[in-house]
Amino acid sequence: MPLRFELTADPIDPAVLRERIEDLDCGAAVIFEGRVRRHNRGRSVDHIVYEAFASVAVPEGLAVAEETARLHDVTRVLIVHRIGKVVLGELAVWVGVTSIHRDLAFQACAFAIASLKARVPIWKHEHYADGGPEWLHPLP
Amino acid sequence: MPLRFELTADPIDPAVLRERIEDLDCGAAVIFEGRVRRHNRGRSVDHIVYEAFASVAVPEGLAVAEETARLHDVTRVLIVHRIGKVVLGELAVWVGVTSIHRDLAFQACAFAIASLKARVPIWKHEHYADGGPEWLHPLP
Amino acid sequence: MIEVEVRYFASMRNPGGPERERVALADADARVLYEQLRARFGWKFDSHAIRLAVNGRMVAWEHPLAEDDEIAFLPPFSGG
Amino acid sequence: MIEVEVRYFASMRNPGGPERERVALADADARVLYEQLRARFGWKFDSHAIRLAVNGRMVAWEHPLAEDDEIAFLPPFSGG
Repeated sequence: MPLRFELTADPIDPAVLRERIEDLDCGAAVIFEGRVRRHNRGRSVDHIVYEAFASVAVPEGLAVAEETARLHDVTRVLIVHRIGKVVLGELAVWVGVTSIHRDLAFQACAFAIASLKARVPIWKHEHYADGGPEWLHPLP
Repeated sequence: MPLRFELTADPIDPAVLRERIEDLDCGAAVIFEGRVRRHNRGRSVDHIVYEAFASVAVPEGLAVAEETARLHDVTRVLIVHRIGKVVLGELAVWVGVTSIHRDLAFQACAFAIASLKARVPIWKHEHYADGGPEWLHPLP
Repeated sequence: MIEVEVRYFASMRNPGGPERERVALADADARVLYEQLRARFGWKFDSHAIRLAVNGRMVAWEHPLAEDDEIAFLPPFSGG
Repeated sequence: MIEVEVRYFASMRNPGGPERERVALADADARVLYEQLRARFGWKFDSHAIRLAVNGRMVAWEHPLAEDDEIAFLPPFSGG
């Protein structure tokens, strides 16, 4: 079953990724795009640098894709996370799933991104228009 | 607020549509793609012809977009539905929303497509590899 | 006696039949008109499953009909 | 006495400091190692907030350490 997790230092191209989750047997695809936004926690964001512990993040990310498929009856799961410098408006993460059932596709996609945030070792180094950068370490 | 509903006789281009819901203030976008699939209710589908009662469907579809934004705190809602002949693998409908909050974006997108199905006068004329076409009229 | 224009959609349009036609009715009541056409075309849907549109707006069945109104009886939707 | 390699990530890597270094420890216990490094670097996180990875796999804190293991203490994630 096509279940994938990838880290990329290049800009994420959603047009290419959505083709990779095409499945003629499935009527429903749900896609989540996480984008770098202009403000976070009241501060003006210039860019973000994402750091990953790749040797752990890649198998953990794949485990997220596999668990998503097993729990939610979807046929394709593709998760791509950007690393390195990501500027305003660019995609930090792209998650796409396909299913025969619309509701399952929504549930699966929401599960995949929540699970990625919880268990894949990636960190956000937020750089601001004013003042020095900060690492974000939200407590669970 | 950019809330839109459109009917189109041309193929839906998701790469163009996702750019129309970009919002630098929003970190989350959720997209639903409804695709023509190979089988439905045990039969082999060749293509679908969608018919809309346009003079009612357009204002109803816009009302869906507006209600989605009002109920779910999203900043962009774009819904595009294909009419006419749509072949296997092509998109029948595309729904995209953006929000500051990931969970709200998922809820809003799921609400929008469910609401569209319930209240926008569009009908599916399914054409099969074997035998004559059928209009689908699922009872609520 | 008034005359209205009726539009036909999806399975409620006879294959090869007109998309719209003018219909005369004695009683300006949408339910009466629906049952009259249902008998004529053999529509399978009870009126409870049908949405009524008058002049491009969905309205309640109680909506009174007037001369030259555009009437549409909408069977269950299957968009999306 | 064993020697392990410790990798540092995100806020737990001193700005300008090394990404990895070899550390000698008397007790092959990840919690002891964590507290030793925490005292040295002033890490703010209690070990409860930290995930332990040994040789590229996330493991429980009870996982025994061995010579040349690659150890990483992972602060709360913020991907996505």
